[in-house]
Amino acid sequence: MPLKLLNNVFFQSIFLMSLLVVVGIFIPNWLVFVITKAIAYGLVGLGIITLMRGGLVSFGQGFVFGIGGYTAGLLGTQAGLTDAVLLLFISFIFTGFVGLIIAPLLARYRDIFFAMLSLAFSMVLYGILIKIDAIGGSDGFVLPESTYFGIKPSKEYADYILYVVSVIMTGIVSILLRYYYDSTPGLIALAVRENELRVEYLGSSAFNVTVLNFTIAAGLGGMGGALNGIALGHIDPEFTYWTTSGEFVFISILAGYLSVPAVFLAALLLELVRSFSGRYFPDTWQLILGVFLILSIIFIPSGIGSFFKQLFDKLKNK
Amino acid sequence: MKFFRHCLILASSILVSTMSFVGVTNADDHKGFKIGVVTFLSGPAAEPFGVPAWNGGKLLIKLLNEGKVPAPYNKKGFGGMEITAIPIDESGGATKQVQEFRNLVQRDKVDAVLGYVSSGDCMAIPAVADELQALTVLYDCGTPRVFEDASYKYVFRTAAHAAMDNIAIAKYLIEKGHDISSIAGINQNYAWGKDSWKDFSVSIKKLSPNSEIKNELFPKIFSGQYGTEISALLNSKAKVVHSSLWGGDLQSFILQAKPRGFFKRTQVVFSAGDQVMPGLGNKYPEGVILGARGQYGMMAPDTPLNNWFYKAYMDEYGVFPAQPPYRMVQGLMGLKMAIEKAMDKNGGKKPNKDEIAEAFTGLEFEAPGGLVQMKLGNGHQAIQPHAIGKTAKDKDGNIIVTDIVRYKASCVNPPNGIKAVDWINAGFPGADC
Amino acid sequence: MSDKSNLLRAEGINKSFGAVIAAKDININIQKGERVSLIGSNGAGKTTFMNMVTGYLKPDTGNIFFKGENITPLNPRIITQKGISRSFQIPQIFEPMSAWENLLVALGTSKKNHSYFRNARSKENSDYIDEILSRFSLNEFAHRQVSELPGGVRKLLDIAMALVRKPDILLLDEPTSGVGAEEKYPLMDTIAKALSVENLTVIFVEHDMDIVQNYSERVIAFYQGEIIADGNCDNVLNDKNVQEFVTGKTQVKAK
Amino acid sequence: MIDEFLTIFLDGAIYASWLFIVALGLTFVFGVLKILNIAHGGIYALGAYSTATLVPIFYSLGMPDQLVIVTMLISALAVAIVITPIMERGILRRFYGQDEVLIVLVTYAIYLVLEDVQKIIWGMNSLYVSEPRELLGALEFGSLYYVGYDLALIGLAIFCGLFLWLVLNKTKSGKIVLAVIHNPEISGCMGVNINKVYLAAFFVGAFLAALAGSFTAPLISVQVGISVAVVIESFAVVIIGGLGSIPGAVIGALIIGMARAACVHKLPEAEIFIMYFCMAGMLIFRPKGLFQGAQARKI
Repeated sequence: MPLKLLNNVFFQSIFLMSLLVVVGIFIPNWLVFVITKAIAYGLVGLGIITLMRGGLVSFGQGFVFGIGGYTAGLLGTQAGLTDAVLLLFISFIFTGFVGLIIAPLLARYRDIFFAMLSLAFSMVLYGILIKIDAIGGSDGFVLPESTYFGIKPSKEYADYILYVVSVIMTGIVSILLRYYYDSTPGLIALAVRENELRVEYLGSSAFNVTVLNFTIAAGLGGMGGALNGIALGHIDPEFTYWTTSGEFVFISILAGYLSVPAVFLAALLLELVRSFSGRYFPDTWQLILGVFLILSIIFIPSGIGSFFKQLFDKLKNK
Repeated sequence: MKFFRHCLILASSILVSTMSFVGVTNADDHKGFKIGVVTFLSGPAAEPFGVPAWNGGKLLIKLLNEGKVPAPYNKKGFGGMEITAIPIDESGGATKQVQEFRNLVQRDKVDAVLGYVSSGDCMAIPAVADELQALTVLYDCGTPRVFEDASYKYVFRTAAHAAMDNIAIAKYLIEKGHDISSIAGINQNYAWGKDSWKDFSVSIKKLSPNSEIKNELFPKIFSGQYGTEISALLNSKAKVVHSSLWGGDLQSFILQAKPRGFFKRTQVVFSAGDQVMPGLGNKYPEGVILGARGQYGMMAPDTPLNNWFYKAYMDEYGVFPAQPPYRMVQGLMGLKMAIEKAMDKNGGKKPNKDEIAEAFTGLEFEAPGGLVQMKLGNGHQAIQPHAIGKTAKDKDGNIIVTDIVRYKASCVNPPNGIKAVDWINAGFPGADC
Repeated sequence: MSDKSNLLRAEGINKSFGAVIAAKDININIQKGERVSLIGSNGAGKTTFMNMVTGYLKPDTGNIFFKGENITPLNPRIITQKGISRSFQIPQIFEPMSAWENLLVALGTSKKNHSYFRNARSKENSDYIDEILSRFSLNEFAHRQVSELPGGVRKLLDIAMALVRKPDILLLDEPTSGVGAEEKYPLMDTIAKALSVENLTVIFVEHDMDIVQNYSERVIAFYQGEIIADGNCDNVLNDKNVQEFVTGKTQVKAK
Repeated sequence: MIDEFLTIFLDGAIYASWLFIVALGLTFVFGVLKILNIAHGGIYALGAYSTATLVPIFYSLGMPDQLVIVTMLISALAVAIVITPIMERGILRRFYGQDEVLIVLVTYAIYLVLEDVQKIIWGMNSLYVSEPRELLGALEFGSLYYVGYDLALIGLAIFCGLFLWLVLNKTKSGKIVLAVIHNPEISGCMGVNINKVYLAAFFVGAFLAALAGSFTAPLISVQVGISVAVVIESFAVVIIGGLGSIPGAVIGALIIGMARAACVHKLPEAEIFIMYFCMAGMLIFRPKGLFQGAQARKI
């Protein structure tokens, strides 16, 4: 019985969440913040991984990242809605809905075409955002400070509370996602990745599964964007720029599509590499980031998830 | 088992990263004064702004630490405390900068942050700065909205905002009797370009209501190709063409426009036209009216402090300083004065951020570009005197700036409590020229 | 539309690929419960016919009716949902998954799936898949990754996947191709046994005339896109044209 | 009226020519290697830098002015010769046959590296080589003044496009390349050295990128950061025209060039948006671009 409990996704996530919440008390503030940001990026990566299970990679998740961020930001500045939990939730739903609308346009395409069309969508949004002066144009705008169930935390604890909220919400999302992966459409997605036509010959729709995956990925990306905006207190059209999307793809390829926690680890790794190379090599951080990208693609081509799997399999055999 | 594996991975990675960087946070012994300097070190704004600014800053910090700066800056470092500076790249957008800012404050535990060229960054940072209660000096960016739309406790700007540049140019055009019956503009499509054009065109309309506005072009920033824009401007036959382009965009615009006779056919004004002069040298066109966003570089005043700085920079880097190094030096000097004023008050201890902020508010100090007064934004936003000039060739064929007109700070800056754009629209009430 | 006793009816099908004629005025009626084999040399039009029935290819002219409904314009997915499943000459199975998971995917959106939005590995689904596996004698391979399985097993799995939805018509594309001679009969026996449980209509393409003789009641012979013979097994195999163009000169003994 | 129309046409054509040369290499490399090379913009920048370095040396040697064009060609060639083995042989070759999107990510990483390589080699200062632009003098159209060099870019673009098209369709090696584009596996079986074709194609793509940079250098101040806009604009061209299609690149460049010129003259407010607008319109009505046929499904 206890062993069975250990294998239960629900229990695992609760344990992991509490572990992170406790760890958060002891680590310095800046690291709490970096992890919160990594969670935001990881959420978008999780969306890409959902798509990757169905054989697609979106090079334009900046699109949904931006929509989520602007949704949270505009609700905050225009409607005075500052509750972080509510903002994350609304961004998730709204961006998912936007995803559902554009998914049928994209779901017909595969491989590089899908990647490039999604990228084009994000660039169109970028073009629109820098044009709208009412919401700050290219400068973006500042978000009001968040509240939590009507309470505004004091400044010393604001970072930690947002961190806890994001850990819990991400935990819930990860549990739901695990259930989705194990459901029939989740399995069909894996089959679509292998052989789409055969899926059609089994009477299931690759198109529908792709639309569903894209919608979920959009919702996750929106939530990530909202979290990123709330954490930073500022958003700008850079959220939707192609270089931002490139980072998301990198996170998901670094993580591989086998494991959910690996995504967040990959996001954290990228955040740390970027931040520390920017700190110690301000002139050449792009070079370091680029080399890091190439090396990790060469040496762990199927992602951290598989890398650790191999490592532990080896240990077990010894 | 998979579950424990993941826990282990996550926990160990967090542990490793914490432990490996714990040195960074603990190494901080708070004897000297540590500042983060944020400026463009990569991307298109690095060469014209970020790098020369940081060159000026680096030089001044070195000389300050050695105690080789003339009075009133002759005390070593900041009030005897050695200055250490951590340079950070400003490129990557406002969102990235907010994160870098947090890293500087929370991880590196700097005592103050000096930085920001881009208006977008200047709009984003102050909110976070106050939230983290981190002393922040904005040294360059142009937008007037930072202290017009909000007020901050720990944020100061030691340079005048962009309204001054364009008001002064409008005044110059009229005083010098230029034909302003029609004007056109080419400015970048973001806050800086749009604000600059608005300030300029409204000022002209106020001073000469009959002048006609022709093209208002807003190419995107860093586009680098202006062939079409140049054709459109030539077609419009406007008497005066205004531009707030800067850096590579300005250089490319000049290179593309000059062979097409652009500068001979129309009177061009560049509101921030000086910072590409060291790079372009004699390729810079003649007869252009330009500002340097202050009395900087070729339009700097003949004071001992300026002569000292101009020479020190020239000796170190082999080119003359344009506005960016002046502005960073101005920021550093302001910070130094505020710290030393606070130390005079607290008996010579290292002042905390509240003491420095209090001393900074309303501070006046002499910089190479003239007297800087923290008069706007309830003592957080500086005003400074300005100068406008016109390029010409000297007898050796070198480009120089002549016909310089100097403006008092209070002549081209709004008084405290009035937004720049309202002041212009109202016709400059209370201007003291 | 008309005669309900015809489960599948093809009317005046023509199809050409450039200069190659793949189908020329094909008319076929298939009744419920029939076991039909399609024979003909390579390029005779058997697979093209199969692809047209399942909607992968569209005929240039002509229509195909299933249970009286014109299915010509429909795509493979809809046709599968209506009750026509197929297997493939080269097994189309999902390599990184186990045989068990392959069947779970095959369950897909069908009415046989008891838990579409819940965990797909539900008790009901497990029981059903185990039943299918045992029917095809595949239990021992259930949890092995299919990319490691031997050829005959892969063939069986491919057919099992087509059967999971409980179709009305099953199309088998060369079920014994790529399998060693000594394995052919055991394989066909397993297939026949598995299919006998349902009252299925089976159409299969086959080159081995012994197998055709042993496992089908009706044979349709194709030559250059045309049907040159259609009827009961012995008659067709003894037809002079069939012997000349399809099976070669050798006389086939009557059963 | 006629004047303005002519101006829009000329401005649009000049801009389109520039865009076309950049996009041509991008689309050709995609056609052959199925790689959408984000680092294309980085190679463009290297071309500009190498011209800005070599041309002053050329002048200091006191060579006849007309030969400066040769120097510019040589500098583009030099970039392609250096960059091709490093990128294609050294890095990209490891990833052939893998997911196309993974390769896009690799080229993105290379793009990041190239950004800083420029900084390390040439430093932060901008370089100028405006001299070649004075070579062809100026032309007057009505009240307008055009520089001959800018108009010559139109000729260069036409030459590049036509030359590549002729090589592909009229020579034996070109036909081999077309065969590889059509089906690399079968071509490989028939004795075509695929690796050689890939290397050659990448070389041509890199040369075109460097050439575009090389001939743009006299127009601009060559400095860090000139590549980022190039990436996205050439990308827009190939999206509109269809990935891998040379005629598509022509049309895509013309659409963006003309639309942009018309906007600057008639509706300046829309200029910044027009490129994305063209792209969005194309996506909605013809998502694979003008010249992209339907993808065959696999089975």
